[in-house]
Amino acid sequence: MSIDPQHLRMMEALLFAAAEPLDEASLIARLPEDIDVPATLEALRKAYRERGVNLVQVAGKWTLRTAPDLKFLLQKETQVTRRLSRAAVETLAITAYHQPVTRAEIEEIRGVGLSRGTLDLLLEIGWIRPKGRRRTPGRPVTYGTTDEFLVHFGFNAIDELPGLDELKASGLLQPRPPSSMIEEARVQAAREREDGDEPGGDAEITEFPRPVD
Amino acid sequence: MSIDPQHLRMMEALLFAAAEPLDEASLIARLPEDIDVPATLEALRKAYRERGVNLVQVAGKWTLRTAPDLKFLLQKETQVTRRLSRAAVETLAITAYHQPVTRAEIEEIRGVGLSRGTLDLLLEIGWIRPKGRRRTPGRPVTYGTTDEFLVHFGFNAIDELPGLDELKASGLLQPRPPSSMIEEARVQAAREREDGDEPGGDAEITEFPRPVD
Amino acid sequence: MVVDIDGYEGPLDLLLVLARSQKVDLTRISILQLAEQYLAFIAQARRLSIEVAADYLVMAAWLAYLKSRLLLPEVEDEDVPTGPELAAHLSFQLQRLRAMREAGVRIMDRDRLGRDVIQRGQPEGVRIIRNSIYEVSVFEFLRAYAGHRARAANEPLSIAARELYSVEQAHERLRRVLGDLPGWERLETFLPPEIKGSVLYRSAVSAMLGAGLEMAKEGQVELRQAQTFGPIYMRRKRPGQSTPDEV
Repeated sequence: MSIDPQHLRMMEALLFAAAEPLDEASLIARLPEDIDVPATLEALRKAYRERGVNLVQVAGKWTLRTAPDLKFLLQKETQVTRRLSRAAVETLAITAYHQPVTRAEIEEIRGVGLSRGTLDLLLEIGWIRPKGRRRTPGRPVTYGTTDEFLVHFGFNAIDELPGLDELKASGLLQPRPPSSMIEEARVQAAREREDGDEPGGDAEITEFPRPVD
Repeated sequence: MSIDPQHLRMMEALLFAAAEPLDEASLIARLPEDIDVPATLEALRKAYRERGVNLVQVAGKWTLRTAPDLKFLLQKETQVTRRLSRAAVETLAITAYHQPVTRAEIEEIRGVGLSRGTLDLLLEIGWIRPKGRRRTPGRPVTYGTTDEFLVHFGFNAIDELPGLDELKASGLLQPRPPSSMIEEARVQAAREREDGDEPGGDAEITEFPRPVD
Repeated sequence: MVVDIDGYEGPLDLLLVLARSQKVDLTRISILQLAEQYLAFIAQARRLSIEVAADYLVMAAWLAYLKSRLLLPEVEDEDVPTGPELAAHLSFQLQRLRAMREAGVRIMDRDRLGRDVIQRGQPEGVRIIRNSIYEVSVFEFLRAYAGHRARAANEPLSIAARELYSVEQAHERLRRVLGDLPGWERLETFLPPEIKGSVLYRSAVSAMLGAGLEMAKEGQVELRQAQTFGPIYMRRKRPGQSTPDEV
């Protein structure tokens, strides 16, 4: 008996899309009534027998699996992507927006101590790096973001990060009006205090009115 | 040129096992050196063309998906997709066709302010993202669509947007009306002036049109 | 009769709906007639004491202007757009909005991943090769900062101390360096060379001016500024010299 190719297609799509192995009862429930499910399964199993993916039965249920001899191709994939903790994402964001920034300043801005390892992790990932030292007592190290950071998030330059106004406009930042302006002023002040550290700091001075000759 | 069946099997195994669309560089990195990746991909695409699962290229990357004509079978399975508001759909379309585009430009095109949460929602779904800044006063952030947008809607590249060529040809993607439109308006204005009688007479509203949803 | 002004997505949307009643292609619509229809709609809404949002009133005012420009013969004036130019712009806006709307519908109607087409239900784990094994999206990143700022805005305000140059420091420096400079010198010349950073620099200039004015009052220096916002010059006052005419 030959199998209708359209029945094979349906079975194939269902098995491919299923989030778990399917038993015959679930297949029957999902497919049109006129399909001979056992015969179609058998035809599909044969069609996939020599292929990179096989139709196999596990615990009585049907599923598509990588052919055993090709498993080696997948084994490279042991590197599981990990998620960053909220503290780490926030530290990264503060570093990006306030750079160059010292550890103490990050803690002050977040209002909570930075656990050991958060900065280390971001340094290890390569998204932040030491940028210089602050000209204050103790000469603490300042941190900033790296080119890898820009590459990962798809920004060309750090000034492409949306500003506070734009975060608000996009709805990401819900406004709490009274202090936001002062907050902004504070960030600005913190930035400008930095100018002394930066090699390009002198450039700022050119903004000052030039002598009129 | 015929393709080594073993190469086809390997490619098939990788694409079946993939959690997301794979670019050619990722495939090359995982496959033996002697595989002609583009030719093998093409052979595999052809082999799957009539099947229940198809090999397609989205956002420049390769992925297997169930055949579109079988959606009747699978829609039962899938999570209900969130219905976007008309404003959000329009904002997404404007971002896609006019990118990079600023918030103010989106508002200008829609002729109405963007309510808080519209951009936010599209950013959260991951279909749009900040793309850079416009070199105009205030340096506003621009937005564009993401690869996720392309993947979700099955585009290989942004130039596949429906009707893009006609829209370009009609001048509707330019910031200003084309001269042909101005000329037409001039001819019409002259005609209406000469007609003498105020067209206002028949503009009496007897029935209010209803907004469309 | 029900006037539901709330149901429209702004004045352009209302205009698009009105335009449909002309039963011609949007590209060949009479903008003059459309303006009339819109104005009649708004007038009717106001007669019925329906609140009309400001956006709609602004559009009404603009359309009344457009109407007057269209009814008058064209005047050549480089600076003011002609009536037909204004009409073409409105027509353009309407066509563009309608095109975007239709495009939005067409995009939404595509075979969408997870709804119409499904990817492998049980992926075994091949992912694209990335530089980083840590996954953070732009959205998560921006939300983290926005969330932090929203919380920070609720906390008691603390204003960070700023590093500024004081009038006392300026005064002291002026006393020391003034003797070395015989003639008129720009105020900035007197600043210590290590001053950098725009805020610190600006504070030093204003401190220097304050100290200079104080010393001028004491009769020790003279100040001169030739024009508003022009550079300020300072020199040591010599005995017997007249007071400067411009301060």
